[in-house]
Amino acid sequence: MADATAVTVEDLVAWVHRFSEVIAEHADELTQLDSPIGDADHGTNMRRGCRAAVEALEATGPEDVTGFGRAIAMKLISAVGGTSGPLYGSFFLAFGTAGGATHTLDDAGTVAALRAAVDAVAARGKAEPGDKTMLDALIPAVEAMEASLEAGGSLRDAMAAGTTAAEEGMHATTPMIARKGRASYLGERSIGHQDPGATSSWLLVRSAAETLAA
Amino acid sequence: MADATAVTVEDLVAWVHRFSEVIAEHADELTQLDSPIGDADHGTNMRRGCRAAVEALEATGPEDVTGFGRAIAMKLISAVGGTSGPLYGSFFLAFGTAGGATHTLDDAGTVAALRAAVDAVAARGKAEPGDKTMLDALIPAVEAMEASLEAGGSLRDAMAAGTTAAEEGMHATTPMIARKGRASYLGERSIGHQDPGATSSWLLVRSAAETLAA
Amino acid sequence: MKKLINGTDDVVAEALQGMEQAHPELKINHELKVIVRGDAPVQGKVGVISGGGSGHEPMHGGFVGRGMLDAACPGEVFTSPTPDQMLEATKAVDGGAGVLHIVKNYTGDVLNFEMAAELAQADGIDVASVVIDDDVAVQDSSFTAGRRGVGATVLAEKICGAAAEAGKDLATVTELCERVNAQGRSMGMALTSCTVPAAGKPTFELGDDEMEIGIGIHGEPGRERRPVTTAAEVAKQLVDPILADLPYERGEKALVFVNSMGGTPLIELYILYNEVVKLLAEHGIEIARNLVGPYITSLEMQGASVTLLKLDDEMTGYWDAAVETPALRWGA
Amino acid sequence: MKKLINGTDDVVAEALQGMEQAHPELKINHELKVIVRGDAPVQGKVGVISGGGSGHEPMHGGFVGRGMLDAACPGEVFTSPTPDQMLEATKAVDGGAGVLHIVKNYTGDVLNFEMAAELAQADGIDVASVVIDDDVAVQDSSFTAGRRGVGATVLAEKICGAAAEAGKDLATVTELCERVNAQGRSMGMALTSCTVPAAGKPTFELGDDEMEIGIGIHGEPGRERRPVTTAAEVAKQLVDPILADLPYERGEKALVFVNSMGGTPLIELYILYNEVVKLLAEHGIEIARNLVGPYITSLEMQGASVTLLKLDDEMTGYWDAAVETPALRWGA
Ligand SMILES: Nc1ncnc2c1ncn2[C@@H]1O[C@H](COP(=O)(O)OP(=O)(O)O)[C@@H](O)[C@H]1O
Ligand SMILES: Nc1ncnc2c1ncn2[C@@H]1O[C@H](COP(=O)(O)OP(=O)(O)O)[C@@H](O)[C@H]1O
Ligand SMILES: [Mg+2]
Ligand SMILES: [Mg+2]
Ligand SMILES: [Mg+2]
Ligand SMILES: [Mg+2]
Repeated sequence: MADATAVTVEDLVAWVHRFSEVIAEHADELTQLDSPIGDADHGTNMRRGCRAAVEALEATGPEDVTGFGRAIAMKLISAVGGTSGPLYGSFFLAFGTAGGATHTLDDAGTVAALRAAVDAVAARGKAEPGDKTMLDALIPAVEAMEASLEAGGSLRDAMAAGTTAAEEGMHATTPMIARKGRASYLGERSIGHQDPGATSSWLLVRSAAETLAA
Repeated sequence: MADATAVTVEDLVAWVHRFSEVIAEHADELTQLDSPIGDADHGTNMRRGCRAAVEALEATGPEDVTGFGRAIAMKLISAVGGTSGPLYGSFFLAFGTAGGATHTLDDAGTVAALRAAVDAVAARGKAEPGDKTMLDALIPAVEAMEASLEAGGSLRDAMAAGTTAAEEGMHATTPMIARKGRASYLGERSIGHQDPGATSSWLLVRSAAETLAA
Repeated sequence: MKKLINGTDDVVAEALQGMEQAHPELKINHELKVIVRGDAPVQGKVGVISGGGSGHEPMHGGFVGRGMLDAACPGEVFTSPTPDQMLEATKAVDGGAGVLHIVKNYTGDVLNFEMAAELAQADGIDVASVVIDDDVAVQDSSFTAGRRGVGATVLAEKICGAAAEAGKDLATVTELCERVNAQGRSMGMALTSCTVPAAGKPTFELGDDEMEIGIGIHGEPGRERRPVTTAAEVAKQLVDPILADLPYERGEKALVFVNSMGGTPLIELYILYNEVVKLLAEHGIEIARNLVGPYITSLEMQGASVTLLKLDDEMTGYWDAAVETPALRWGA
Repeated sequence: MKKLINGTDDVVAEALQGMEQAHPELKINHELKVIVRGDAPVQGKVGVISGGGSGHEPMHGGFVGRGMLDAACPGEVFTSPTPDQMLEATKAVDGGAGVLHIVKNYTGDVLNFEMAAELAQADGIDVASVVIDDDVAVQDSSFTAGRRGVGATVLAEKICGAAAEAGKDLATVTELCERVNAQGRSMGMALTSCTVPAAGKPTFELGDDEMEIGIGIHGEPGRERRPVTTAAEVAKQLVDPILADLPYERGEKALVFVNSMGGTPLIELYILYNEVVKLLAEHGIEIARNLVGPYITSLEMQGASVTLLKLDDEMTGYWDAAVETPALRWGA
């Protein structure tokens, strides 16, 4: 079972390719979301950074999960900028470190690496669930995956559950008052707007489902 | 005859009062005329300046024609500003200088002072008839007055002839291309608009007819 | 969107090229986007750098030069620069006495500067950081991102740059910077929005009779939308919250900085400054120094901000010290 | 209309009050509206004054100080000042060596300055006048009002102010001013109109995809309306008519002045400057000096102008000389 759904470095590369594609498709929407409660650049930044990450992958071709994580992280950090650059950078750096110097990850290893990645975002940004940030998509997603695996589900089941949870988490940000990031300056006026970072995080999780357990 | 229509300093003061009145009545119209081919301030500037001139006359009470001309000129120059301030200022300064240190002017003296006044405007502004300026009303007016006196007319006849000529001259500016003042920047686009300065000059001549030879 | 630009993606890169042409006294690294003073690194001098999104010109690049910043890292428009830029800037200005990072308090700026500081320290460079958070429009709380860094940044860069130029050590310059931040308060307002080139349309829409009070410098909407009013009333709406947050004793000295958000012309800024002067006089505050002009802007936004810095003699001395940058020059 | 003002009638008076508060080194006569440098009159030095409508800030008041203007007379917004202001300014700066009037070529300005010169001469002050007419957008002809005075005015004020400071006599300073005017050419464009406070609405309306080419500095419409285009193309539309009017040999030196009309921010101005640099390089023109910023503006208008001044060594020397004014400072 685990073997059947083993995640390879090639799958991880496909994940980033797919993420880059959907970010490009949704770039304008992400920037729109970042207008009322931010500075109208989330889509632009993410598109630029993901494109650079894909180019970097094509240039280097990582050998193992750690190398993959580091390559993506460095690119996202230097090409996305803003708040989400270091946060998504931390995500992939931690993913690679947790995944280790290996070419494949089994189901548990994949979800464990995702957990480490999400925890790194929380550590770097010092945000908590309910603060109206990307963590409101990421934390429910990884918790749902863990629960699914725990209940004996396949990676595919886990990923599906994670995607659904991320999407719900993203929608749940709309009524929240932002307490972190730029949107927090608006106080109560941040209510009623979906968080752009939670939206890109949902796309990240969905891309993982499409590529790591398809 | 000459005695019967002698123009006194009091008459001159009445002229300026009357001019100020009609300028106030026509101020919006003058500013409107100054919009398509100018900077939309001719009426505003003239109203402000004429009001100041009237106040100055009330404060000082000039003794002779020279003193009258100087007092009006100084006020118009400092309170109208723009292009028409110095031009109308030159008009009255020259009028007073030509009139001399006397309390009354006879018919010939009155028209001669007006001729000196118009020549001063031409000298100051270096415009010629046909340039679409106040001179297109003033020069025909003073020429008509001179011709009328020459033909044996009274000052009243001369003033009537002058007013008609000023009005015709004002209308004649409409088809002209402006070659002087702000309207000249528009080149051909200045065609089809009556000149605001020629319009205020017609009012100046008409006020003279109403007060100096009534 | 009407702007004097070529492609929206090339705005920052091309503006840097133009800046290099206009200011050959600066060294510009176009690949990493770093603006460095011509004679850097100055041996034995503390390096002072800053950085942040572009669109606030002249801040920060226009403050690079003798007596102020040693380097600046411009990010994309309203987007934090990245750690590789900051690392490069840090290395380029390190004269062996350490480097101070002056960081405006935005999550992105803070996170990126944090990473850069870690990398620089790993390279053996002594780095200190001060996070500027002077914007009283934002409620301060340890549960939130905290106040934004706005106008006090310009003052901190000038004052700390002068202290570094005078040979003060990293601890002293850092402590001074913290003091400027502690004593500085700002509040801003907008009459119009601005348009981020890549977004192509105004970040927010304001009615003909509306203004935003409590804006930041990234075109983000403010604390509140209010009806437009006179300069006198605007001055009050900016000064009152500042004084409520950091009260002054009668006779205390302030540096007053009235800043244009970009599109408000100098003639209006002087009118606003005049009103601020009247208000401060009522409070018995002595205006010891002033700065009036567009120094920390939001693209073409119309609006203004007021910054008050409670001065001590040391700050005043460093404020007066010679400065020679594209945007601020005196006493050279 | 949204502006940081109180009453529309008080704009100029209150801006002058604010300016006085911000610049205690200047003397301001509020009754006559004259801005005079603090140490005027400087005995034995030629006085240099200018003036014109307000709304072009920092010109002219922001150029009053050592090495530039001795005094400036601001009129109402976009309206010529009056001879009594200019006479007062002339008297205030006369140090016995005569006074130069730098006049922008608008009929109103010319006539008022002429009268002021006559009055001053009647008071025994030696006055010379130079009328600046550098705007290539307007057809020049001896039958018309001639070209408008725009960007070259700023350069003439700096260069002649320096010559006067260096002790040159009135004839020399006047000749130099005529030379700057003869060698200077400008062209401007607008992306938006501006709103004269007293009028309350924009002077002209421009569509979202339109710009005006060949504008003056009073919000008057330009020579032509064209579709908005890239900074590169705008640079060409401004530089080409300038070079057609005053061609350069390869290797000749120019001072390049890229100016914001007020609402265009520095980041765009640097992009435009970068394009101007490229164009001039194609023509083999050497950019010996440059000035990039908002120096002769039209209230909050978005747009820019380019001025080229063909430099000789004397002009270059005076350009480099120390200047200490609110808006231009260097080499002090
Ligand atoms: N402290 C934080 N922790 C986690 N996520 C955060 C934090 N602050 C902001 N974010 C996320 O970052 C997103 C904004 O990213 P982006 O627009 O790229 O950065 P910036 O706000 O610097 O322009 C927000 O929508 C939010 O989800
Ligand atoms: N050189 C000139 N000689 C005579 N009259 C002139 C000249 N230039 C302009 N004018 C007159 O001045 C009028 C405009 O006056 P006004 O609007 O008060 O001044 P400005 O153009 O400075 O705003 C024009 O309509 C024209 O009649
Ligand atoms: Mg953003
Ligand atoms: Mg007019
Ligand atoms: Mg951003
Ligand atoms: Mg006018």
